[in-house]
Amino acid sequence: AELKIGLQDDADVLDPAQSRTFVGRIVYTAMCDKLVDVTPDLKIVPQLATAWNWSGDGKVLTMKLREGVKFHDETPLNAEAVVATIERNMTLPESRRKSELASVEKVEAAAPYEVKFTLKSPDVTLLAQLSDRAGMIVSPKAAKELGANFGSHPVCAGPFKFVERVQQDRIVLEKFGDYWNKDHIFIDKVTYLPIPDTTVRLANLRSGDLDMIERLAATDAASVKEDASLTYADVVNIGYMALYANIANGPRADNPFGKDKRLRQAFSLAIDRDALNQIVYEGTAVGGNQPFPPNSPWFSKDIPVPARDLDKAKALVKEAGFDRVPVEMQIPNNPVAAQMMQIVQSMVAEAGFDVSLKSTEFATLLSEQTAGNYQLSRSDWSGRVDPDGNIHQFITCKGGINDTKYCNPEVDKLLNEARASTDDAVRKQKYDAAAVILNDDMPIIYLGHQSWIWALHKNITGFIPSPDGMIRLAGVKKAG
Amino acid sequence: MYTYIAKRLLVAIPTLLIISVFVFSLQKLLPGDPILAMAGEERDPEVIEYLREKYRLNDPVPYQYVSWLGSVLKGDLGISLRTNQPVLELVAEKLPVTIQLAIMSMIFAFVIGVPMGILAAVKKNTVFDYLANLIALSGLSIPNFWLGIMLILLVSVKLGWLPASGYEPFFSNPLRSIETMLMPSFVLGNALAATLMRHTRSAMLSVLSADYIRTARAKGLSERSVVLEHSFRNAVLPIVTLSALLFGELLAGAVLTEQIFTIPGFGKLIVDAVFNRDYAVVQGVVLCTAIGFILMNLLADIVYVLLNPRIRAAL
Amino acid sequence: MAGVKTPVLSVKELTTSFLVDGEWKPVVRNVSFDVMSGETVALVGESGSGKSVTSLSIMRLLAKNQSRIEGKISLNGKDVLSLSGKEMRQVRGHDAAMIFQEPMTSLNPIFSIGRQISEALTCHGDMPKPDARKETIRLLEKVRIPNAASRFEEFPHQFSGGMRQRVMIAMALASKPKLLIADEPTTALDVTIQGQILDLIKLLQEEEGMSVLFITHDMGVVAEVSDRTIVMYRGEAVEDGTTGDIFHHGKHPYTRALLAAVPRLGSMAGQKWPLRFPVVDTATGTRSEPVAVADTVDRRKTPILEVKNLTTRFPVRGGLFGAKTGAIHAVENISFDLFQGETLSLVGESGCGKSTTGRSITRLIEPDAGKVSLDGYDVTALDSSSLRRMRRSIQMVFQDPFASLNPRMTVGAAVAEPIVEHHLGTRADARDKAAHLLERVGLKADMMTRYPHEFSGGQRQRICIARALALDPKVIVADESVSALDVSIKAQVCNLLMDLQQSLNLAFLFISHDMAVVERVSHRVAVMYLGEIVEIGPRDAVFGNPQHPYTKKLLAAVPVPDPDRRGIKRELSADELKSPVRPLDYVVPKRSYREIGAGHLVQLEPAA
Amino acid sequence: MTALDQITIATEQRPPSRAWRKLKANKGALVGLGIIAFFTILAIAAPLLPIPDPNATSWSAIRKAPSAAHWLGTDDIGRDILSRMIWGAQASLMAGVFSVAIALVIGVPFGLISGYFGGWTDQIISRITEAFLAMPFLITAIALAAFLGPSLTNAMIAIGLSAMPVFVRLTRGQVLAVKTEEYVEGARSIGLRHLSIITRYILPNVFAPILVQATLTIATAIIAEASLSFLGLGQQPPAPSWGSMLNVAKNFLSQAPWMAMWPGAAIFLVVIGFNLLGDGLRDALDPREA
Ligand SMILES: Nc1ncnc2c1ncn2[C@@H]1O[C@H](COP(=O)(O)OP(=O)(O)OP(=O)(O)O)[C@@H](O)[C@H]1O
Ligand SMILES: Nc1ncnc2c1ncn2[C@@H]1O[C@H](COP(=O)(O)OP(=O)(O)OP(=O)(O)O)[C@@H](O)[C@H]1O
Ligand SMILES: [Mg+2]
Ligand SMILES: [Mg+2]
Repeated sequence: AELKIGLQDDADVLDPAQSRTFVGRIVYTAMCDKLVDVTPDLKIVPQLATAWNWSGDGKVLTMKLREGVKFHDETPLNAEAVVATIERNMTLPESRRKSELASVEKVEAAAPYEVKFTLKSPDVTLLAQLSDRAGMIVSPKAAKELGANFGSHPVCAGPFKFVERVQQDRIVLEKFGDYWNKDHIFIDKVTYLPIPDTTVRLANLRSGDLDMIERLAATDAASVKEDASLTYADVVNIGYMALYANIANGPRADNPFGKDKRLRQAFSLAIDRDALNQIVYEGTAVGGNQPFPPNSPWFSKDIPVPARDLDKAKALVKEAGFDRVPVEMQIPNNPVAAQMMQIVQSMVAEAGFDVSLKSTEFATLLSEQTAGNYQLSRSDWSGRVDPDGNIHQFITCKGGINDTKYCNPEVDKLLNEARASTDDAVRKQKYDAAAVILNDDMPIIYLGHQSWIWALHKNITGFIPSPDGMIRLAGVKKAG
Repeated sequence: MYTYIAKRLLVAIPTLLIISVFVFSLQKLLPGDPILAMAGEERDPEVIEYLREKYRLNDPVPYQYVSWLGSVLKGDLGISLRTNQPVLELVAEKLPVTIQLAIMSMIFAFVIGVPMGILAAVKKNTVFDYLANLIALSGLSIPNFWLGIMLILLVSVKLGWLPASGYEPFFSNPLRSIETMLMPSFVLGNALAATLMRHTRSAMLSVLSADYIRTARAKGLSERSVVLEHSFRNAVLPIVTLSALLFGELLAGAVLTEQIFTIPGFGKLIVDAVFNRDYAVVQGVVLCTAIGFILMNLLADIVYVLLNPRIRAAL
Repeated sequence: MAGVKTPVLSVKELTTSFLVDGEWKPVVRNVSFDVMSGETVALVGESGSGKSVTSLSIMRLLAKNQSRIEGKISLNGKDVLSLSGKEMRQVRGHDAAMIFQEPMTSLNPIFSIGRQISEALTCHGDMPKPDARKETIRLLEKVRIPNAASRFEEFPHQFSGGMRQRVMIAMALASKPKLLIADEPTTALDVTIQGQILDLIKLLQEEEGMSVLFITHDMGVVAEVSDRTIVMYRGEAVEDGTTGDIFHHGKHPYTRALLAAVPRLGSMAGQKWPLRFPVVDTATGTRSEPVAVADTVDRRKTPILEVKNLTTRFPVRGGLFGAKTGAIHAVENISFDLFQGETLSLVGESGCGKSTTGRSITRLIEPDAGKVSLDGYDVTALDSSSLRRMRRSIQMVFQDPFASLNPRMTVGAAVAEPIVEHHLGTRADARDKAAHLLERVGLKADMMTRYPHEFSGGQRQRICIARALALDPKVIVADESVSALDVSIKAQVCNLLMDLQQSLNLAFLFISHDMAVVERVSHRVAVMYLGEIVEIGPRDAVFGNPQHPYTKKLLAAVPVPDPDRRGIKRELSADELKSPVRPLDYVVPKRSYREIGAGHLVQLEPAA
Repeated sequence: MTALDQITIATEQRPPSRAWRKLKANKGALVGLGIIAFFTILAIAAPLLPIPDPNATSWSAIRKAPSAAHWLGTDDIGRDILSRMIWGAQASLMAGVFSVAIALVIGVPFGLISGYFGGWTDQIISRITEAFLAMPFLITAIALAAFLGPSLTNAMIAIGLSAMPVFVRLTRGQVLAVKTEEYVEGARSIGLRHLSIITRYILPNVFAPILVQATLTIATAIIAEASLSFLGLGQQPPAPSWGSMLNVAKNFLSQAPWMAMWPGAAIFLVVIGFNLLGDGLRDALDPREA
């Protein structure tokens, strides 16, 4: 059976070491198996590694590998191959995986089917990193032959192997006959087609040109649910939607909104997150005030998502010594973001904020945000399995993508400690403590969490929505 | 004739140089850091620095231009920053798509625009003329993205007649290929038909009042022969020039339509590349479309010359 | 042309109207006439009198929804106005054929000559293609196109104007029509070529025995070709009679005005100075006898304009880099001078370099060599600002009064403009002077706010003259200034020029190919041929005693407005114009001149 | 005075009034003028009209079909579409008119210079124009709009600059034709300065076709603003323009078809209006047309 999947974008280079797009990861899910995988409830489970354990000081991770696994080019997967891949990820000049593996000191083959990671300092998030691109093992033979050009013909150990790619048109994979778990694969061929326009994507599904689409527009949810020939699936994602306030990033930070946390608190209080969810996302999203969605185990129940409180917001504005506060907000130029921010604009206006919107295409928005040339910037994060990935690099003083340039040693301390502990209870406590401080300083105003929404034809069964937004094809069947 | 072509090609060289400057300055003109755009969500500083070096972004601008031009002249358009694919390969991959789309659109434009223009001219100031103008103008005033979506919803989803999008290479399955391109080329052709119709109409009007048409009538020729032979064959000259211009524009101008129908042609390639700041692709492809545009104009001039005995003899 | 007296064409009470601004405006009213078989009838009248509309009505070639034809037209026994479109197409070509005024634009530029003629044979479905081809070649030979067979595939632009007109005639003759309508077939042509075409039509008519309706406003042509003449005036046929009658006993004042204004070559014999034209009032028919022109030339002074060895060439380019491959020797080594109060005429056939001479003298074109002194200054050496100042002394009046005024500028502004531009006065001064000048040329000062299109051709030409006078020039170059005008208006404008010469002591360089007018207005005449002056001298000497063969040929070609001389033919030569294009290595032969009489020089034939 | 001179050849009307009279006689042009006047008046009078604030959102009236309260319905965040249509007219008409004005102001002088002087000046201007023409319109516009930063003004500048080369070409071609007219030579022969000749002789006589092209380009520019809006580079939210409304509406074609219908119809009408007017102007300004 052939499966055609409509994606929102075209993937970038198909090399797990170099890739950076979300849709790229969707393709890898079918093509490249990882050392470990994630379940829909975000538990880490074996994939290419069958078992693992941490040393007592949390500085050594040993993994047992599955035996009898072959890459698509029929070379066997063993500890050597894993070491080669991880080293490649750490040393290839073009590699985008360096920061993910920054804590790794060295990686060695302890036995033919056992690898040992030695860390510079304790880092429990490594396991989560290995559940994604950093942990995708590629054929050492192909990697050596193609080098940085591996993406032109990727060779991994996943259920499907690469057939062809036409940029902006399609990526075609076919079933790999020697896949270790081939009994669970019921699809013979997968084609991914990038169709950016949501209306058109749905139209293609309806007309039968596609079997399945990702990121259905929330506004189309109702009509898909009504459609007897289609199946609807959604799940709240692990990322977030947020507004970054320029706290200390360059001269433009020097404004009341960046300086006075009361204004940011007032701003947040003036937003009716439920209304946003209803109007823009037809109830498919959830409101939020933390880097994790309310259904996440890491969400701090002590700080519930605030209801709109205009009086309090007005009072805070007054307290800060203002009547009206001018704020410039840069937003990405896609229609949904524009719709949402226009609503926010009119909501906060009632509390005394005169927001002017600056709609900017994404590349510009990103560089303005990095350069600190903004007051308030809408920025979303696709989310990581480990909570650290949703917070550490954004909030810590030296965080790689800390564009607000918020810096609080106390928060840094808490987040670093959370990273080092292998005990989830300890970690949770640290994150809760940080959440309290962040909710007060509010460098980032969290707005909520979107859902991943899929629509499929009725004859496609066995698809399990996953909060990481991936499309896992094991178990998926196509009838007729 | 050959000297004429050679001369025209020589004149194209300065034009291409200017285009190369335009195209290159796009990179400097556009805000947004290309490296940032491709560093990924994590934006690893080490990677960023490496890429900056690799793509020579730390060199002085004139130096960058000269070295870029140098490799372009050697036939090397660089590689896509986003997918590492050589730009030349990308161009070769998209060119057939773009050309097929352009040709089919032109066919639509001609089939709709030219007969309507002729009739409107012959029946000037009658109901037919007004109607033809109205239809043409509606083609001109309906944005492509809108018409495209409407067509998909109607033809593909409601009626299920044609595939909603996608592309099939012509030589792998010609019928299916034409089928997939039918709607997008209609959308594009429809807009062009308006321009074509209006130009055909005015060219026909001026020819119809020419002395030699009166001569043709005085000979006792049938109206059909007067209109289609004597008039249209003369009126077609400006239309040829215009179509080359339109065709040239189609090479890169079908952005929105390609986007709606997800046709992997030049337009979509360029726009995506602009938004991703994939400059090697932007520069390479725009340069290619510009060359295409110039070649199309040259072709039009040659056809013009061939159709016009007066200039033909002068060469 | 004795024949059976049955009318081939009979027009009864023809009224043709056009839809103008939603109203039917008749432009031809109640016109009736017959054309007998084998007869040639001339339709004459001033421009706009409805001649063309009448002929187009007969052929039903007017735009259907914008014109209305009433009355009765029977052509070869058929009631033209009641025929269906299809039947009418059969009539066109078979019963009547037509040739038009503009040979340059009346042929389809993208079809070969052969195709266009054979089409006339095949379109009625009565001749197969190969036969048509043979017949076409026969026709081309008949109209004396040299090498007819080999020119079958050639295109109109490869033919000269005269040859194109012959092609038109061949096309018209193709299906042996009973009636040939010729609408000003020679107006756009040179005298020499005009002569050839007229002879050709006469000859063919004899051979084929067809009737001809000949439309023209040239009375010389009328006298030469027609048996009978119909005079049209403002949409009506005011007079109809044999050509002799019309010429000798014309009754309608307009007919008389028309005839009075016709210059007759040779009528100036014995006249010392230029002579004004007599003017007949078209309303009353009273004729005012011309007042003699006083002697205005003073040859003792130095000439106001001296031209020495003037040469102007246009490069002919070709090849890859547009390198020069040759040159058009438009003006080649010419010398003459012009005195105050004198008119020097420059004559010669089309393309011989007359205009280029005029434009080189005023430096509208940069001459390649030679010296031009105007009022003592060396014109060829001036920088651009002195050049603008020099232009005050020498002004031009162009051929086409329609084209030589900016259509979007009032005539007042047009006349006042040079004064303001040269800072010769304030705007108010300029306006006053413009008003004065307009009155000077016989217009009213209150016309200053009108736009050029609101004037008649003659009035427009006067405006151009007024503008030329605005800067008080000493010399006026009049380049075909009266050629485009109707006879009667031509006379008026010529009279005006002579008046101005007398009162302002102007010098004219009068460029024209109309020999009869030239004879009337000039003191001296220079004949140009292929860029060179072949004969120059006092008017009576050149006209009375032409020496150079080309001068003789030119004079012989002029139609004589005397019906009694009809039937006399010139020798028919079908030779084409020689080209002034020369290769790069062309060596200009040395020319020498022989003095025949006082100031009468003739170029000697090169010894070859 | 002779008798012939007394024939009054034409009416006493001046060309402007004559053109106006001819325009008035042209039904199509009048309809076009009417449409444009209607939208222009709406656009100008927007602040005075008793309509809701175009940016006022209402969460209880999201995507409501046309009704007595909202004549044309409401949009995706509960704004009154009628009011947004009226305010949007301002942006869209301005996008059309100003971009064309920019194209004219820059393109026409270059075309005049290029055509009139010829030679090297012409070569340089022609080559640059050609290069501009060879650059895809939307790419130039996107690049310029992105460079200048997204805003309606910048979109207008971008569209104007991208449309400019066409005017250079057109003007140049016209000048080449007019330059050989006898009256231009006449102007030279009375010793006029180049500037006077260009402004008084050439420009007025090449303007008619340029004007016609301009009205056509206004239509294209309105659509181009819609396209730039589609790419997020036109009018900035929440301010309305027809293009941006259409752009948002396309995501709700099945849920709220009226969102697309009104701006679509308005663009269609205005484009037709400008084209009818353009046709009428061409006829009215052409002295050969009766
Ligand atoms: N299509 C038309 N619509 C309106 N008026 C017309 C049309 N054609 C000719 N006329 C008018 O009819 C009158 C007669 O024109 P016609 O062409 O018959 O003159 P003509 O005698 O042939 O003059 P010429 O010697 O200049 O050729 C003129 O006043 C002209 O303006
Ligand atoms: N600007 C030009 N460029 C090239 N050739 C030209 C130019 N002007 C005139 N010629 C050529 O120079 C020759 C003389 O032309 P000119 O106009 O002086 O003739 P003319 O005697 O005035 O003819 P006509 O009676 O037709 O006005 C012709 O062969 C013409 O083709
Ligand atoms: Mg006529
Ligand atoms: Mg001349």
